[in-house]
Amino acid sequence: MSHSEHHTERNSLAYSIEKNVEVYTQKCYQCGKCSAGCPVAEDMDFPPSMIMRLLQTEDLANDDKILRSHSIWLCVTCEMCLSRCPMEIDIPSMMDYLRQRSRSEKKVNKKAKNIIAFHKAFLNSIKYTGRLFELGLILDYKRQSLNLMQDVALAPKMISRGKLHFIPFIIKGKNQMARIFKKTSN
Amino acid sequence: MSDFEPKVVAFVCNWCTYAGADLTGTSRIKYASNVKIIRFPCTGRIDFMLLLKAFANGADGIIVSGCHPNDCHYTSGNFHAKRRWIMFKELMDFMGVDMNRVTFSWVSAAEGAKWADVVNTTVTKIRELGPYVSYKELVNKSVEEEVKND
Amino acid sequence: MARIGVFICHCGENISATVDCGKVAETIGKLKHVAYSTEYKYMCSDPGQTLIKDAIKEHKLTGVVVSACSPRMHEPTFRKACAEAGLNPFLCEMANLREHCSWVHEKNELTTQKAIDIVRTQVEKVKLNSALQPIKVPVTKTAMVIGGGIAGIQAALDIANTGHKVVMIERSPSIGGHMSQLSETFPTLDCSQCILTPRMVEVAQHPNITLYTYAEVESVEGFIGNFKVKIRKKAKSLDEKICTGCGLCTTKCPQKKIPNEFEQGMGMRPAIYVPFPQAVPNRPVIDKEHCTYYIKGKCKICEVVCPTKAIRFDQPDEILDLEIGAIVVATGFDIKHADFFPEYGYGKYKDIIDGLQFERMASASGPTSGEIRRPSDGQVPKNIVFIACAGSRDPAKGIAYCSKICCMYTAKHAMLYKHKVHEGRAHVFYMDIRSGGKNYDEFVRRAIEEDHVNYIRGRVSTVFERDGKLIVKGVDTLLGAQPVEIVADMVVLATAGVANAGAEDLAQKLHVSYDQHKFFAEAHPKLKPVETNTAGIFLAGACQNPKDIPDAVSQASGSAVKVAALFSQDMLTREPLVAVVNRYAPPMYSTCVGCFLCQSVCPYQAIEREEFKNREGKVVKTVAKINEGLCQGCGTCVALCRSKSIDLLGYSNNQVHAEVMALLNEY
Amino acid sequence: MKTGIYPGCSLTGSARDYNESVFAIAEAFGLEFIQIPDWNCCGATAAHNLNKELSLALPARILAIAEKNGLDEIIVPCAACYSRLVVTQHELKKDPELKNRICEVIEMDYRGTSVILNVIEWIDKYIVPKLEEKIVKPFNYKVACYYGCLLVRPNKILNYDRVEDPQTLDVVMSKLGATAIDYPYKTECCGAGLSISRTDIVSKLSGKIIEDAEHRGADAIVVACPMCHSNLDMRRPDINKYWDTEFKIPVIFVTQAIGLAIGLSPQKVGLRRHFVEVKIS
Repeated sequence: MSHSEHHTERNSLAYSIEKNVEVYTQKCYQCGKCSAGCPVAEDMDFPPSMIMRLLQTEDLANDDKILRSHSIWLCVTCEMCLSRCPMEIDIPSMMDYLRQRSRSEKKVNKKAKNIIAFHKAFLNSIKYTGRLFELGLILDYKRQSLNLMQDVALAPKMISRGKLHFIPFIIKGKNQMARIFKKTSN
Repeated sequence: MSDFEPKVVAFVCNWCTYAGADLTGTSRIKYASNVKIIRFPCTGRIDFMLLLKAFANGADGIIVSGCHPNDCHYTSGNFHAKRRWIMFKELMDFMGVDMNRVTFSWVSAAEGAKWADVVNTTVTKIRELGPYVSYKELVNKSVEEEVKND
Repeated sequence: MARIGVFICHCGENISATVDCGKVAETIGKLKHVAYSTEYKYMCSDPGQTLIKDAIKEHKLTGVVVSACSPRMHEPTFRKACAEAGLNPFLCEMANLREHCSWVHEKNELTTQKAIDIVRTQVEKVKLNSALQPIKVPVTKTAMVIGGGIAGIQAALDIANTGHKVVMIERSPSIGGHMSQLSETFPTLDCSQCILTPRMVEVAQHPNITLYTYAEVESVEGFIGNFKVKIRKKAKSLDEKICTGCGLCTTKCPQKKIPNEFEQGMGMRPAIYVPFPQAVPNRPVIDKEHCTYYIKGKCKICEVVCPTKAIRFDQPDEILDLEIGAIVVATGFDIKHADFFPEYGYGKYKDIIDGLQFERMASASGPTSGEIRRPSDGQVPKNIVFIACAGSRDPAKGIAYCSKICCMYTAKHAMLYKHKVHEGRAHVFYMDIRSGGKNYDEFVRRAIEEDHVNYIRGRVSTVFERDGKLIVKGVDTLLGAQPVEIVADMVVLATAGVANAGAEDLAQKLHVSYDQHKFFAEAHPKLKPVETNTAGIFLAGACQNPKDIPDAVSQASGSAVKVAALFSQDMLTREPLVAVVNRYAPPMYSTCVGCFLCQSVCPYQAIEREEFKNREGKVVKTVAKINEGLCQGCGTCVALCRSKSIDLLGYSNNQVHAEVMALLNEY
Repeated sequence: MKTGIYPGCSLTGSARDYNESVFAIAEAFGLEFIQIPDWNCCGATAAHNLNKELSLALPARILAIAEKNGLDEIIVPCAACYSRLVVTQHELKKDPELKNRICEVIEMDYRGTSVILNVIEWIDKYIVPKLEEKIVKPFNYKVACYYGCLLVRPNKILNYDRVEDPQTLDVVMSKLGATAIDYPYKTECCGAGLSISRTDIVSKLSGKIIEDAEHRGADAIVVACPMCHSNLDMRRPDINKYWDTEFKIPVIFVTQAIGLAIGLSPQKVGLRRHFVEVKIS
């Protein structure tokens, strides 16, 4: 018998997490070890164990809080929570899922704007060339985030150390890359 | 084939698997109702010729289940059962009995969920294999011939 | 002509909710040889049993099938009822409609059909049942208690005080167990040794108790009332009768650097040693693994200094054969050493210790004479952190179950620390506080309210050392899962209680079952908590699961009563479900061909040879014969017998054949 | 046995120093490997944050090309790429249906047969056996071995070293003559992918890692991941600003330490490209 059958609230986020990433939120017994070891817990609005608790309520208002939280974007997927969790709950996979849900439901937290801008700039950079073009990434990120003055000191130093290219390297399979992006854009 | 309800007979020992199946009940774990249990004191008691009789009389599948190795209530009954089982299996293979239809497993008195699992897996498998007619036909035919010869 | 009565029980609604009991009773009633078939709400109730009894008389039944719950539950009940109505109890069988049918299937046609099939098999079987008479066997009125901790001590004293003989076997050189290591006990804070040592002495002096320390069970054969036990008395390298226990040898032994097991490795002991000052018996043993003489062939200083010349280097292990009627297993528990938890730094940092080490430290007779001091530098810790559930309730790295005693001993440790270091700060990281028990929760509240122990709800993620301090990174889940960092001087891990090393091995020797954690299994989780599934073997204390002292002692007394009840009978009756080798009139005698393959597989040595002689006294045939006192009815010989000369009463070839046919064939 | 290398994007840009040292020691030990032809970016954090399928397709293309070119094993010096590649291999093995879908996306066959080695596994397998005879300048320093997240986690999938207090890098460094200190920050996170978008958090986390290493008297932090390196090295000014400190401890790649120990020049192993001056060579 699958765990899902125990759920009463089929609209709940916890239910879709079970279905999509096979993480059973009811396994969490709130010991808090994930939050204790999470490097970014201090900066989160809801540390990982709190996210688990909110999910367990299967209350749609709480689900909404999660999708609108800053926490899900601050998670750096360092996997510390999973490696120490006594119940081996795969919080990192769950976080990936929550981020994608948050975007598809257009509930992205305003404070996460820069983080998403960076991720998008990153993917944009590889979408057309196949490989990361770091200078292009920085410029595109600045354009998306409007943080024009950020890291102005960094680039010249990188250039002087030969760590920043001016021209992107374009792989031969660039058309194929474009198709990969197209086919996976849901 | 969808309305085929396999007949599965389970030969189980009293101390481990029978008690394990009791636990499945106490835990209210649901499983397929096709399996019917025959209780033995120990798997060591099971005469495997009985399996052939069961097949000849229309069983589609058989489960033999007892205590885990080293857990036998009678010290070593399951060990002897296992040894005889290995011999018997080869003999059956040789005779052309479909050994996929026999599940040999260990279910302890504490493994209620496992019992349900063994039953369901076996029933699903037997459902896929379909009714076991070939052995029955073979036996009946030879009986007929014997009768004729008399 | 068989006249079978069938009684279908609804079990309230437990059966009738999914099985159409009326239809079952009706269908079965139409079967050949079924003289009576009925249904009733509660067959096991008094009116239910009366119904059966009346039917037996009224319908002259020759066999009864009660279709209700598992025979493991109520077979004795119904057999007794039959006996009371004058029907041989072995002519009664049960069809398991509850555990094997109504509880595991949905309500539908197939389920009712399965119920009918199950009842039919038993009807067919019971037709072939024969009236059997119970077997009587004598009882050896000597009990064996394995393990000399508090549970074993209590059981031994209780049994001995009923006037029966007890043999106590203890693996280590002294009795006392873990309790002798403890400082003070919750919830009263009385000194563990003060209450335990008088009991230890009582065991040694009791006229009904024979104590073998440094001894282990080698093998167990036989059955209830008649066990044959071999024990190995390991050589102590000493003549106990001559030794006065003066202790001179232990002070003169040049080898002094062996980690002291009693002090949990926090002190050293010599190679010839008494584990602790209050040990019973207070006689040393030589640890052959570490003794210089045994390793290098030279030394013998103990022999030289011994005033009574009691040292015996060439003493061999001794094997004793004992006749035992009942066995109490009280082998106790161990703690899971915390090395499997690298994030908590146990074993890497000296100032991280486990609960048992803290007990030794807090004990007045311990390595620090009762002062709480850091193992690294001997300083008194000003800030101490206790981590509960360090291994328990952790399926990933530790064990899934709750070790039960840690909440209480952690509260006690924090309290003891505060009593000894008034200005110190004690923190406890916990997940839940499980303090059910008389005066237990009050005890925990006292630690919090009066001794100001800082309880933080949350688990610790990691502990590491920095500048001689221990950094404990935890979380306060009651503050929205805020990370908490404590700079501590010492950390105590409440490690899980686990089965003793060797428990599995012993369980196999005793033929009793054990669970996946290697704890001994009780016969029934609620109603037979001190029995095992092997008759005549009982459990006491933490060998069953982690337990505190009061629980261990209660269970020990419980098992003692079970032993006493057993010993109150001179003869035992046993179910006559035994194997028999057939007998015919001469010159056949039996179809047995005398191959004696059965003898080689019988686990109970129950198969004997019987010789038949002719008039001249010449042996004409030798066949197998089963000693019904020894046979336990496993039936392995039956399945193996090539000439089909052996059958098992109650599970005869005919009976099982009839069952299989009933299951498969339409009626 | 044909060995391939997947350098990953960082090694061609911000981690050129790492790339140079990998190739320099490979040359010194006579080791050959084939660069996976026309490799693409693995997608890094961005892909699995925003699009799960993409995060599997990008590494799958790399692995499929490697297979097509008959590469039995692939060295992945970047710990982040290593993690993405291994996780992809694991996910696709677990779920054949998903594998088929991904094969369709990348328009290539994928079987999952290549063995993926991280840099320390590569060193253990090919360099350590010949190391002793080659050392001319033992690396006599106290080092803090920093593994970061992705070399050891998720441990159930990577199955490499122990997840708490790992030892493999410590062992390699001690073979070079270094003393590896007890270092509790070994596997704490440096902030990784937030380097640009949340420099403040990276500065905070990386600062703790650096502070503890300096505090314990390490002469250098040794890393095996270009992301960790850029956060601990390139972000040093931000870190010092955030904590109001003047941390000077250099951060070197394990491959650079090997290079120096076998007598390669600091230039050759790319030390001049570091932001924090490496005085120990």
